[in-house]
Amino acid sequence: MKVDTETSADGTAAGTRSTPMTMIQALRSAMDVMLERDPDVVVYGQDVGYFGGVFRCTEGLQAKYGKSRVFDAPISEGGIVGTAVGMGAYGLRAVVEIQFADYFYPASDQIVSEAARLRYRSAGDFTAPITIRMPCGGGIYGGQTHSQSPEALFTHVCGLRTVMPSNPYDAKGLLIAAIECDDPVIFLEPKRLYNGPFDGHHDKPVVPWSKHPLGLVPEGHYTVPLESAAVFRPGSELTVLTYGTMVFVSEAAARETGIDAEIIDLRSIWPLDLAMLVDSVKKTGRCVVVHEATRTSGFGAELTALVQEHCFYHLEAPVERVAGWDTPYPHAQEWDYFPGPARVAAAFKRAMEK
Amino acid sequence: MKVDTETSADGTAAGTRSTPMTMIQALRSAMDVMLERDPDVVVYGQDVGYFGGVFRCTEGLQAKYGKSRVFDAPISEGGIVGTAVGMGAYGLRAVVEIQFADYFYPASDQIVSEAARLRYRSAGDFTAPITIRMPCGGGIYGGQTHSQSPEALFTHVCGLRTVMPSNPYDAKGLLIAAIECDDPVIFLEPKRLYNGPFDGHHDKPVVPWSKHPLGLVPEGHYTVPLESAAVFRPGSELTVLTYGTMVFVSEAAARETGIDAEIIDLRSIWPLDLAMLVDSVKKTGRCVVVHEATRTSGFGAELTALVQEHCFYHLEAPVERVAGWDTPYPHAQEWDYFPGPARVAAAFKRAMEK
Amino acid sequence: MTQHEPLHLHVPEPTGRPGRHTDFSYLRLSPAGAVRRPPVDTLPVDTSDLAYELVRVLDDDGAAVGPWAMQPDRELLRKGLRAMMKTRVFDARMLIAQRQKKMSFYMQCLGEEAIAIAHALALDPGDMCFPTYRQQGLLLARDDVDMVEVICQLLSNQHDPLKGRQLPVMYSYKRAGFFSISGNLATQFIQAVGWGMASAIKGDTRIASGWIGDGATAEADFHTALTFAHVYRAPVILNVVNNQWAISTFQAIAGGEATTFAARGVGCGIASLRVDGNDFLAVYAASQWAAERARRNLGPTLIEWVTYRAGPHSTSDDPSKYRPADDWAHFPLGDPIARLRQHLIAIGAWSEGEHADTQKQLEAEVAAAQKEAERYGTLADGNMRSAAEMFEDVYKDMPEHLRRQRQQLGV
Amino acid sequence: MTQHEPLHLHVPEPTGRPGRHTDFSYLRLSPAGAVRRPPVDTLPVDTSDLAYELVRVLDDDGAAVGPWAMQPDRELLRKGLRAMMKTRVFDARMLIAQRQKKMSFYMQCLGEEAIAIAHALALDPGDMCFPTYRQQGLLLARDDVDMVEVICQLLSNQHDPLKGRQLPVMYSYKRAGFFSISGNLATQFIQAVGWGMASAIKGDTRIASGWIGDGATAEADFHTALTFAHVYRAPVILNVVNNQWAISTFQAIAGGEATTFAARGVGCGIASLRVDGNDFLAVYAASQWAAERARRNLGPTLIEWVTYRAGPHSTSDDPSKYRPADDWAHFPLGDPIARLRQHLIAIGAWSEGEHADTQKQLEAEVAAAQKEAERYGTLADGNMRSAAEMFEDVYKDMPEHLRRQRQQLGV
Ligand SMILES: Cc1ncc(C[n+]2csc(CCOP(=O)(O)OP(=O)(O)O)c2C)c(N)n1
Ligand SMILES: Cc1ncc(C[n+]2csc(CCOP(=O)(O)OP(=O)(O)O)c2C)c(N)n1
Ligand SMILES: [Mg+2]
Ligand SMILES: [Mg+2]
Repeated sequence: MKVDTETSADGTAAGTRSTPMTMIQALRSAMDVMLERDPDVVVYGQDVGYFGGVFRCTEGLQAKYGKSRVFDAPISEGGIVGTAVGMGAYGLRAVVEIQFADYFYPASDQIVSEAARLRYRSAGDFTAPITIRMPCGGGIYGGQTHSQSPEALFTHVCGLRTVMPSNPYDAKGLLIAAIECDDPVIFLEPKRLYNGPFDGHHDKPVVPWSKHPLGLVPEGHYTVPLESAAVFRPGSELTVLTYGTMVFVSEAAARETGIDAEIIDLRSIWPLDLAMLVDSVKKTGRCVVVHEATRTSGFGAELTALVQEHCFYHLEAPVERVAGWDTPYPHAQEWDYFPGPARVAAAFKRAMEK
Repeated sequence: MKVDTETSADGTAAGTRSTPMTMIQALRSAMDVMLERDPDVVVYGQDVGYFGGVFRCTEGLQAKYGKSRVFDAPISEGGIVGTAVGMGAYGLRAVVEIQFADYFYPASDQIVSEAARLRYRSAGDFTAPITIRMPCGGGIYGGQTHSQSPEALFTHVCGLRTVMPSNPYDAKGLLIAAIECDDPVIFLEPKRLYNGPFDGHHDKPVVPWSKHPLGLVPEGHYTVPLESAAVFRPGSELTVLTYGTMVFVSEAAARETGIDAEIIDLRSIWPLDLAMLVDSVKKTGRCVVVHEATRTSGFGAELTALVQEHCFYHLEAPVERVAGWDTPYPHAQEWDYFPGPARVAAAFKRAMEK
Repeated sequence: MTQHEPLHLHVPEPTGRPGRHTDFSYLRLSPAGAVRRPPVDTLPVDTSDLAYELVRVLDDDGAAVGPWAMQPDRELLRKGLRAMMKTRVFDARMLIAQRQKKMSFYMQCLGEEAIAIAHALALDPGDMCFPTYRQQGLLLARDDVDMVEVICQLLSNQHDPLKGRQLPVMYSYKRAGFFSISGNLATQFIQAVGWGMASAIKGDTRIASGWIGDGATAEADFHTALTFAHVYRAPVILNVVNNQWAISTFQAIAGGEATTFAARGVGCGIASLRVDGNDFLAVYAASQWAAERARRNLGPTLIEWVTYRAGPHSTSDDPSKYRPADDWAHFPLGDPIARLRQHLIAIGAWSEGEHADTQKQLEAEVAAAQKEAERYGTLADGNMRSAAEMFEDVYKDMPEHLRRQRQQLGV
Repeated sequence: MTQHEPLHLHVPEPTGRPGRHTDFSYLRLSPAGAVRRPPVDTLPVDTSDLAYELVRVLDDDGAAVGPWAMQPDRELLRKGLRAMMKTRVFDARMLIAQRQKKMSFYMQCLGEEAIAIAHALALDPGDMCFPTYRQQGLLLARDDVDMVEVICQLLSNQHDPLKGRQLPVMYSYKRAGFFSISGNLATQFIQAVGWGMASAIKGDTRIASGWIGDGATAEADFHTALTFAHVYRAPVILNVVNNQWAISTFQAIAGGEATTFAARGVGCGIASLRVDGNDFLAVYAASQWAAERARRNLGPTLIEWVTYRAGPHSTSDDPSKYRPADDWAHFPLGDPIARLRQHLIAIGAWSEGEHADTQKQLEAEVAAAQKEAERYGTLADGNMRSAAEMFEDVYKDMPEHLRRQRQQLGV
């Protein structure tokens, strides 16, 4: 079972009990574990203190660790990240929340010009070991400013690590790895997965995480290493490169088309586990890249470029991209925008036909 | 000759005299023409008023058009773009300067969440017909914060147009087209080309624009249409997709390798002239993508993805990417970073060998 | 080098929390009529005291007192009361519609009605407001905005003028001087300044009015707006609605502790007032004063409106988790509708009977509008604008790649 | 609706331009000794007057007068004078080296030496400064920073501690309490607040000192720093160096017209001072006052240092294009070195002879350091760090893709 094989090399999770958790609970547990283990960890952001966050990811942590370890911040994403960089220079590890990924833009100068560059420009004199959590993605009728998936922008910025879990187990293990990492990490949380795996069929009832094996999460400390992808579903006919919510959408498409797709969940978007991707595509000879973000210059472009660079002579058909349309995320037409199982299935078929 | 064929359909340039201009002069001339023709055009930014800009692109314009049409702004990129959006809502066309492209980040929320989205979210009730000029690129020992080429980030934002001229003729025609365009346009100016075409051989003397046919610029009004690429050098063996400074670097590589490369200057990076790209690659069967920006998730990734999507069955070899390394732009090692003719030539050879 | 105690982090807390009453003495109040009214051409630096005092007109008995009591005509006041009542009725019904899932989301302005409505009545036609999501009063105060159309936006239906693209309440009404609302906080504040600068550049006489909440003043665009408005003496009113809360965080987390939001204006060289936002007459008088300054090219005015967010932040919020449930009942500046009603009755321009009749009539009016709007669909019944429209308005002319994508969607 | 004149845009102008002398009466000055010195635990709102006055200690005769005259010990003053002279000598030599193309770029702090140097001497070991590119005095005031190494950074040579990656002057010296300088303006101001917050969170006693120029105060991070410093009462000194210019634009374009930068602090609830930055004793006294406030957990202090950028903005700038050539000669606050020298001579702690000797000795010292540094290479001779190092420090551990790229470069 996946959970066991993923336990980190240092084996710290071995022996701790596992409990069913939602992704929200898993993320909270990761912060809880790290606040407990490392006195240099602090957690803050808008509404994350007393209230525990608009998605409740930090609920109870202020009561447990006190107001100087877990606290509310002014509505200034730039200030939140800017202070985190300063705290990093001091020696703390700040874990900050941007309430919605759509709101990271006011912090972009601090993220790109500061956090990402500090180690380089000071030749290691100062570093910014910070973790920036942001709920991302659509599917909750959030309209164009509560639905974005900006991961591609971060992947163009050298010095950043960008991560997106697709399930509670990975969420906790990756968040702990991110907090322990000495590089700045952008930690994107697909909010449509907070409470259960979502396969894109919005008209069907949602299955909770408690019914899914990846909802079983060790209570203690463990990590899912950065730069490691996972084979979410082994297969032989086609490779799917994806992450976040689209892992489940791709699984639905495989189920519905009967195409034996090998679905690779990147988990770490950049830097990534290139070897696993390349091996899979060389094996299947066909590749579909799937993400929710808008298509043009999305991370799917980089994945497509990498695949054709590394697997050109193995490819039987062009790499297909399935992505959000190149429009803002509309409110009412959300399900026409969302790249659901039908669109993914159509791409599978195109890739198989050729 | 290229200049003639490029004259815009409305023919307004016909009959006006052409003069040798540097790119700086051509840009200034574009603003001059538009300030003269359209009372709703205003020009502002840091140091652009009395002084005329740190690169002198607006020299003399305040004296000519007065302080309420051409003026200095506080050092706040966010405020500069934010006021421009408000002016757009009123009915003006603001042409603003970000002193270096490296400094656009504080304006990113206003660019991405506001200028790019305003027409869409208001269903056309309000628009932001603004032009944001930014000098970009390296090669002047500017170090990591005076050398960046952030075009890829803009291309991932739907609603924006991103343009980068490679010569004075195009610079003027494209800038006029940008100012007249009702969409927000990011206008990137490769500062290494301001005074002359630069082929990447930094140790050789620079040739001024007055010695180059594309330095001959009509004095009056004309446009180079957006979304139109140009064949900078026709060829049959290999297609090069590039823009800005790298057009000349690619030309040098073609000269030095003797490979008959067809060099396409995108001019409009996004939305782009896909047909011209596809036709050329289908003809040559080989493609090299060249840009100065960092490689990962650079616009080269999107170009590579588009080429393999549209020309898969014509490709004889994988699309090669030549780009800046995935590091910040270092100061002392600038010429090891810059993707000069040798690196481009090596890619040409790799593409031809396979 | 002296020995020092260890430092510690100060994290501000509200005085009240669930189960513990708020001590509102943190709010510095001035008695009605006590604060001076300087001439409109006063120097910004000379408004320093006004940024800490509180301009009030209506006293506890509903009498209009002091230098800011300007006796606007009775018809205007009656219109204002009616618009406030209409807004409250509208909010209440839309909340129910949201609970019925006819719309995805709603935001009310309960307790803050006086601010937007009195302000709207103090502006001239052609002026442009850059509101937040809590200034529906700016629209509902006007006779030229069709309530049915407004509700169609909320329902994301066939007749939604924003083509289903925006969350409910994110209206855009250029012809009614109401700028397109952004989901990103604070961005409109600097845009308002830009609009005002444009008006000045063109030698126009129209002015801009920008809006922001206490919480959002921490964003960069608040500062940027103050800086640009000051530097270019832009004809703009900079409204800060301090309703004490930003979702779950108290105004001290936004920087309100031991200072005021108005004081930030003075520091930036902007004439600034702190005004009782629940006092219709004070809002009207202060708005007029600021508008006159702007229109006479005397530059921007920042006004902090002191009020209270009586309801939840939005339909996604549950304030009982972070503040006393009955907090509004203890808020010292009361209910703006009750206060104006008391005044109008006191001066003989209104009666209890008229109030009850108006209430009934407004309820019927809103219900009728809602009914009509629902004929064009609701979010629940999926009767909405076509998916093909999703690809429009990204650019003025649709580029080839969007045409291709629309085709791929098959619409 | 009254008829109004057309609006027009106000664009501030300096009083002087090339060929026209500056009228410095726009600068509000206070006589030396005239401004009160409140206790360090004063309330921020009670510093309002101090934000508009100008704290000065040295009078025209070089006497130290008034409540801020604290008589620091003579050795400290002599050290300060020597450090200012060293900084000026250093700047002058590096300018020449730049003209000789040994380095790509240089920025001097001519005329502003007192600020960084007196401030550095008022801090404790372990405190952390977040400087701009114009605070080389913070480094040159210290005995534990090797001048040869500093010059190696400027020359981008083999021994450049920043491995050739940064523009000259963008130093980083963690061990000397000097944060890595960013090319992006203002970013360090909020980082200083974060560092101070961290110190408070850990119960430390060290404080932070953030720096920004008048021009850069228009950036978001200035506002953000004030907001966070105020909200959390961070132990930080917020220094605004108002040297009247930001490249070609006068301080009024940054928002200095008819107000002060110090006044912005008061508005945000921060104790604020406006201080003569060319008066070494005033800088030292004000810095000590602010440091004591921070260390006693009384919160942040904003200090506007009034000074004049005597030289070009950088080696890429030509100020004769936008201001009178001899502007500095008329600046009413004089030359900080001349003023401290006059004071020390007046109190018998210095002499003209000692001055001349020191000058000579410093010139020799800097020349020797430069000579040694040049042995390790200059930008002109290309003797620099290897290209392979370009790929290091992007991440803590080099990811595979950078390894591949390094290999591709063949280094
Ligand atoms: C840039 C950005 N950050 C965060 C949010 C999430 N958010 C929406 S409303 C809100 C609170 C705003 O409070 P305030 O400004 O006081 O306005 P009020 O709701 O009280 O009217 C927050 C944090 C957002 N919309 N935009
Ligand atoms: C974000 C950003 N915008 C613009 C610049 C370009 N720039 C460098 S220094 C400078 C002027 C700064 O003036 P001021 O803050 O007064 O500092 P001073 O140079 O006077 O010390 C400008 C505009 C920059 N470095 N960063
Ligand atoms: Mg509020
Ligand atoms: Mg300055």
